[in-house]
Amino acid sequence: MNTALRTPRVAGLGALALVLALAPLSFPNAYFYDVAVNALFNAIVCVGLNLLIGYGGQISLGHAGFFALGAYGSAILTTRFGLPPLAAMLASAAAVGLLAFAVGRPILRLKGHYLAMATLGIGIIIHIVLKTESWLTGGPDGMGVDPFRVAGLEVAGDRMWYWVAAALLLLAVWVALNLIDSPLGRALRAVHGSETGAEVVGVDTGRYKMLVFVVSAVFASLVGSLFAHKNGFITPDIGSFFRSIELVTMVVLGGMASTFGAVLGAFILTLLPQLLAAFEDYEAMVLGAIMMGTMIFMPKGLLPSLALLLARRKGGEARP
Amino acid sequence: MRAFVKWGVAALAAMTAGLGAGAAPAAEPVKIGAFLSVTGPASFLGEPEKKTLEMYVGRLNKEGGVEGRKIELVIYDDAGAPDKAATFAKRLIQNDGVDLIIGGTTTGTSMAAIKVIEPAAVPFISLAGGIDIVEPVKKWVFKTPHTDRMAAEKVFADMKKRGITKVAMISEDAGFGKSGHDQSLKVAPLYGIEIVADEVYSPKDPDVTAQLTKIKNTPGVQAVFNFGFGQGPAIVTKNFKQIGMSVPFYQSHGVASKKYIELSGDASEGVRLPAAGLVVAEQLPATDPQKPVVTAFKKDYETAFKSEVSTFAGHAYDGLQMALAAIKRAGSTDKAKVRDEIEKTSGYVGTGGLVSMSPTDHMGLSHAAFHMVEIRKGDWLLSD
Amino acid sequence: MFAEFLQYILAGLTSGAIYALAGLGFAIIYNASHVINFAQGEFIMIGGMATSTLVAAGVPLPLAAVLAVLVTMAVGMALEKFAVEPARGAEVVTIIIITIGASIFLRGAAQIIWDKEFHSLPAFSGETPILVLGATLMPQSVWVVAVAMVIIAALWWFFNRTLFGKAMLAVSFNREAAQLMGIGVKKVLLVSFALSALLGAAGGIVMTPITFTNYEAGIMLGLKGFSAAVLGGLGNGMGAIVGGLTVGIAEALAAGYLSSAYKDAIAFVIILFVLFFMPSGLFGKKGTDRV
Amino acid sequence: MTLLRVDGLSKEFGGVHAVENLSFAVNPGTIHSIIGPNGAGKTTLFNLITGIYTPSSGRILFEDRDITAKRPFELARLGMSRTFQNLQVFFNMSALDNVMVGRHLHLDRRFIPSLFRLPSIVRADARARADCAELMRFVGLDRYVGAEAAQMPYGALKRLEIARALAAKPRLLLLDEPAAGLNATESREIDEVIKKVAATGVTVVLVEHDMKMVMGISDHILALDYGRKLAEGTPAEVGANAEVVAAYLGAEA
Amino acid sequence: MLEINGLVSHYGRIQALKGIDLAIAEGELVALVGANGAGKTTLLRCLSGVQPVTGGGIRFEGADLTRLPAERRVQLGIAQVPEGRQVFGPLSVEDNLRLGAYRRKGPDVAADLDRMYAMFPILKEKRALPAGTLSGGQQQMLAIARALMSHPRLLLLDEPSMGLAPLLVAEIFATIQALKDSGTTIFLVEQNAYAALAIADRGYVLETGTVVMHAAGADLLADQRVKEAYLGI
Repeated sequence: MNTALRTPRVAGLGALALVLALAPLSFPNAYFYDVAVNALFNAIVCVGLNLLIGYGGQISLGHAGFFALGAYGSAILTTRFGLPPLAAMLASAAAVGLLAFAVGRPILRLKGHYLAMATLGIGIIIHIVLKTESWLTGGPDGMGVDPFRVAGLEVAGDRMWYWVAAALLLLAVWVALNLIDSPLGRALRAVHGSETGAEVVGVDTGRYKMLVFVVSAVFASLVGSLFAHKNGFITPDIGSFFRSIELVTMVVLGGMASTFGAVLGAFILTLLPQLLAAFEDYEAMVLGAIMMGTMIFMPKGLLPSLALLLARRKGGEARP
Repeated sequence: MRAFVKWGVAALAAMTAGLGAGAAPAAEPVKIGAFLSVTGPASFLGEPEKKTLEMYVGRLNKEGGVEGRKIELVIYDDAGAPDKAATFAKRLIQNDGVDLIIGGTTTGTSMAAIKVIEPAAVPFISLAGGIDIVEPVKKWVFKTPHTDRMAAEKVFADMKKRGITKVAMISEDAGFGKSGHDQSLKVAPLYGIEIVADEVYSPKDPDVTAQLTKIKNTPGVQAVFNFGFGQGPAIVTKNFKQIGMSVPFYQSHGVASKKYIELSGDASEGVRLPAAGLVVAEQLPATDPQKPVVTAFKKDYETAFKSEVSTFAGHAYDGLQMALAAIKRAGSTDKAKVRDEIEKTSGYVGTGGLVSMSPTDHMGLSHAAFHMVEIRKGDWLLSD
Repeated sequence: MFAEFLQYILAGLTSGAIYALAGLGFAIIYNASHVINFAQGEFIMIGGMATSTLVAAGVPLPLAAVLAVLVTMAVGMALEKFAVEPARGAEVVTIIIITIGASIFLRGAAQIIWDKEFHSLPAFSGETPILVLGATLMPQSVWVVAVAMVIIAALWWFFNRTLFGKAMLAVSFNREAAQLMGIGVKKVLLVSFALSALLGAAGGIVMTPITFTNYEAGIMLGLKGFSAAVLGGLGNGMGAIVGGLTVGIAEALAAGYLSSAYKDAIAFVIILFVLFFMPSGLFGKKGTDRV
Repeated sequence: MTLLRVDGLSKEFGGVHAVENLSFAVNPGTIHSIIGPNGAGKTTLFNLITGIYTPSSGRILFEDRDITAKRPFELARLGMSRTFQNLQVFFNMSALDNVMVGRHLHLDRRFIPSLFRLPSIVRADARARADCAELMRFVGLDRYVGAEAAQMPYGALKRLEIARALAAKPRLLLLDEPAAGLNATESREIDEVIKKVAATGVTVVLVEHDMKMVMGISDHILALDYGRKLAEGTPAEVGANAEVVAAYLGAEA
Repeated sequence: MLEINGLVSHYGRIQALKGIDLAIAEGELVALVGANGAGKTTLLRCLSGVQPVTGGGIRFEGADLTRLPAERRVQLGIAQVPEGRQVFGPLSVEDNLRLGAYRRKGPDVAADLDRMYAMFPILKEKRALPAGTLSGGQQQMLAIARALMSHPRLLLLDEPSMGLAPLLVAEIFATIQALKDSGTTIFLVEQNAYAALAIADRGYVLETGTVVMHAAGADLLADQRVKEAYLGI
């Protein structure tokens, strides 16, 4: 078991690193880097969100709100208060973590659709605040953000961002895999399996739900900050309800409780609209049909279903 | 795991195929890119803009194109989302290699795209109203429609003429309304106007009587000014009538389409708003230099699409005409030359008015371009 | 002062009645299948769009309304048959994504079948405001509230006075025992979607003269309906109605007395606040896990 | 000293008394069985003791400390663990990981070390893994050490819960119908497991239907009916109680 | 009348029934006894069509039932009184009864209602109350009456004595006896072995998904092995 669990980690990370390293070879122009960076950013958020949804079994329809808070936190702290980007990013993440902690206590007692509603509400409230307080946020039309500079070095251009984001994704995946495979992560998965069963062996389920909620919010916030600097311009819509839904869809479509599944889901759903742009007016229909079809025929998500299929063909045992 | 690798590769391959298809140039056409809000909350602006561009590019190509080169039009739908707009702008520049970009249906999408377009040094003509787009002047950025500030100024001037000094504002809390609201607050004092009540509503609100009631109960309100587009102003208009308010009611140029009258019905009677000559084409005096242009465009559009022309379609028309004129004058699609030529646009008569740009003015419209219009018996009445 | 307050309440009642209908749609489907149908708002949109197209094409309003309701019900049943039924037994999030996919699909289809413009309907009985103790009310608002009340009464009758209605309740209380009575659960599911579609379409039709409709009109209403259903306690019809009215009135009062920019936020704050103290909504069943 | 003392405990569900004014004590080191017909309130009693339900009235003392209304995880920290009649297995995890969750309280659960998977965590985890595999063998799950929980048969899952509870190193172990659904051979094996557990010094309280097993392994039996105490005593005493026989087997028709 | 051959059923990956063979003749009262978790309820659920069958077959009056949906079986005349009563709590007593006749709408429903009220007078008294407010014994009566409303030819009873006071148990068993006497075929699943076997024509003993004993009711009653299995004496 020990090696069986560790092997996918090393092999998976290696394979992911390889894909990320080789992918640029197939990019014909700079635009591909831009799309790829967005895919990587989404993937990092989804790795965090998957800890909450896939492993912890708790749904959130408001994570775009945390993403947006990270983005605006960085934007405001750097442009209006002159903080260095890295400090602004960490300060925003800390604030978002605190916020998640504060709202998490009452919210995480809720279950299923009630939890979905509550997180949705929080996301929407954040979105409205960002939209309304235009003296601070520039209102619905958004605000500009300076490039990311650390110690005099500027992260500029999509190519550089690509390598930064790729490295961060690998880091995020590594950390997520570590967490899942630790006693703490086991307790978290146990909470998903059976809260009662976990409680009677000493797992403080409330604490772990809270922990993972905060962690996933911080992931979203950190990426939000990076996104703001990279894009140079943000609007409150990055924190809209639709973005939250999009993030959850990425996780579920790729495969819940599978870190690599979340990455795959993020990649696919970031690229898909780019491909579907060719359908013009039919884009929404095609996207909706793909979402429905995938979930109907692969209810466990892409990666677990594919792994199962592959395992079955080999006649082996399924290990998504 | 292997499945993942396989999929990663497959997805990339698919993406390359999907994107690459349009990237291979054959006979060097003039490439014009556009990102428009064809769907989403601003779709009734973006949709006519798209139709207009397609219609005229199609027609020009039939006539042999420009400078002997065909025009290739690449349009993306940003659904009104600024981040999508920025991404599509990037795609137009880096992937599709366009020579010039038209678009940005809304101020938000335009502003987001400018962040990408300006450093890439591609001429860009925005179709959105926000004054921030061209103020301060950005080297590569131009715009065709009147600004929201001009609309506000036109309205306040009209009010001043009628002796109104205390005004209540009600505006949509999304991009267009918000920006218009801010500009209005800024310029109101210049016309001796005091904003005594200031309410907002969301674009999808089914009812705004609560906000209007608050205004109604504010002492001294002499007129109400609504800044917004879409169905919101129609709901405001209906509710305004419903709660029995009778002070003069002003709208912005955001409602200058027949749809507004259709949606708000009788309640729109007597509403005053600033609008471009296009909506009152027939009523313009024969001496107005705009008259032939707007009547021709109106006829073109309405015969092609069997629907009422809107000012937004006109913005796209103006953008395209100025761009093509600049390309002709430049004799090439060299981006820097084209930019310079756009900046030198002078005396162009468009649907929006007379355009004369300069290095300090990348819009080039004067106040004269706006007409004050009143709604009478379900139609526009020119009432300057 | 009172007139002002009354005006807010009337405004809130109008919106609230629509939210209540949407919320009831959620409740009916949730009861029968434990599915939250995020395409509920699209039923509202289809009802309004279909009616206004038909009316524009010269069909008399009552006939157009009936046809639109039938079309929407057919869409609802197709959704159940082809998207929800095949995914039975999947996890909650999976089904959420399916119904969200369905709502995107329907929106996309509407945008092609119709267009992206706003559409309206003439008010059913004129636009002369009615004066109520100093506040004003549009006749169409009376229509909205009245239709909502008629539908609620009809539903009450259906669920309390007809055997099939009771059978549907039986399925929601205890699916297996219902099967043992010979109640066809598949049929109940189909009917629940048809009923929800009917509710949505009816709501969409009566509100179109007030709020207009376009292909995206369902998003916000679906969201508010979901809020109403959760606030009232999932699966509780009475709760959905109270929830819908609460959200509507809270919004109107918030817009009137506090801040119109934050009125949506205030509605959600109230919902959060209720959920903090009543984790199963106002009237929801308290679930005790059996271990 | 008594390990567990229940004092005047009652629990109502909407007016129905599931447990009514019940008092009893469990001495350390014994096997204590609770019997009674279906619906007698046995599982409710278990849920009250382990903090899943809060009592309507009465007190529960563990090692002379009042634990009434403490949460289950707090009780686990104090040294109490349990299994369930309706299995609460983590079906999303492997069998061994299920047991490892039981070791939770005895492992490093700090956030930062977990994030970076510090060598100390890796080592402790490896040790725990070996221990837990040993526990699985202890309850007779040798065959399933490498299995996924979702692939195991019912009987094995019951033992898996025992192994998981044992992994928490409890002083008091409560077993809810450990033999339900098992065949005669499996029942006997569980029997052995319980005796082995008791022999390690863990006090066992169990609810059981399998009277053969109860009679065979219990030091003390508490018979319930309608939430009240019907009889209490050694197996011989309880087995001879006519009321118990009537309640349990049904009146001879 | 009912024939079960090699019936296998799974709960997820758990095999709950491991090849059951069992038969019931018309007019018989057959008891199935066994410990908790032996698979008794699973077997009944398979017969009613609410639990998927993974192997073997069920024939009812010669017709293959194995894949028939639940509602069709009710129409054929199989009704079940489920374990734990499972009345529709928020619905009234009378509505519960009417739903029992769901597959058999018609004018004679009223007559059946009267018949049930005659059989269980307490139900008539409480006909307008929500079923959830009845006591356990009353709910059990309601559950039986509800199943009888469908005019079953085969009545499946799952632990009718569960959680009931001895006096009530006796009453319920008297009712079952009366039903049998009136010609209804009954398949009775019980933990209360004495009571069940005492009135049964034949009995089966189930242990972990397998039939381990099968004999006439009285013989099983006398069989020391049954007593052992239950009491451990």
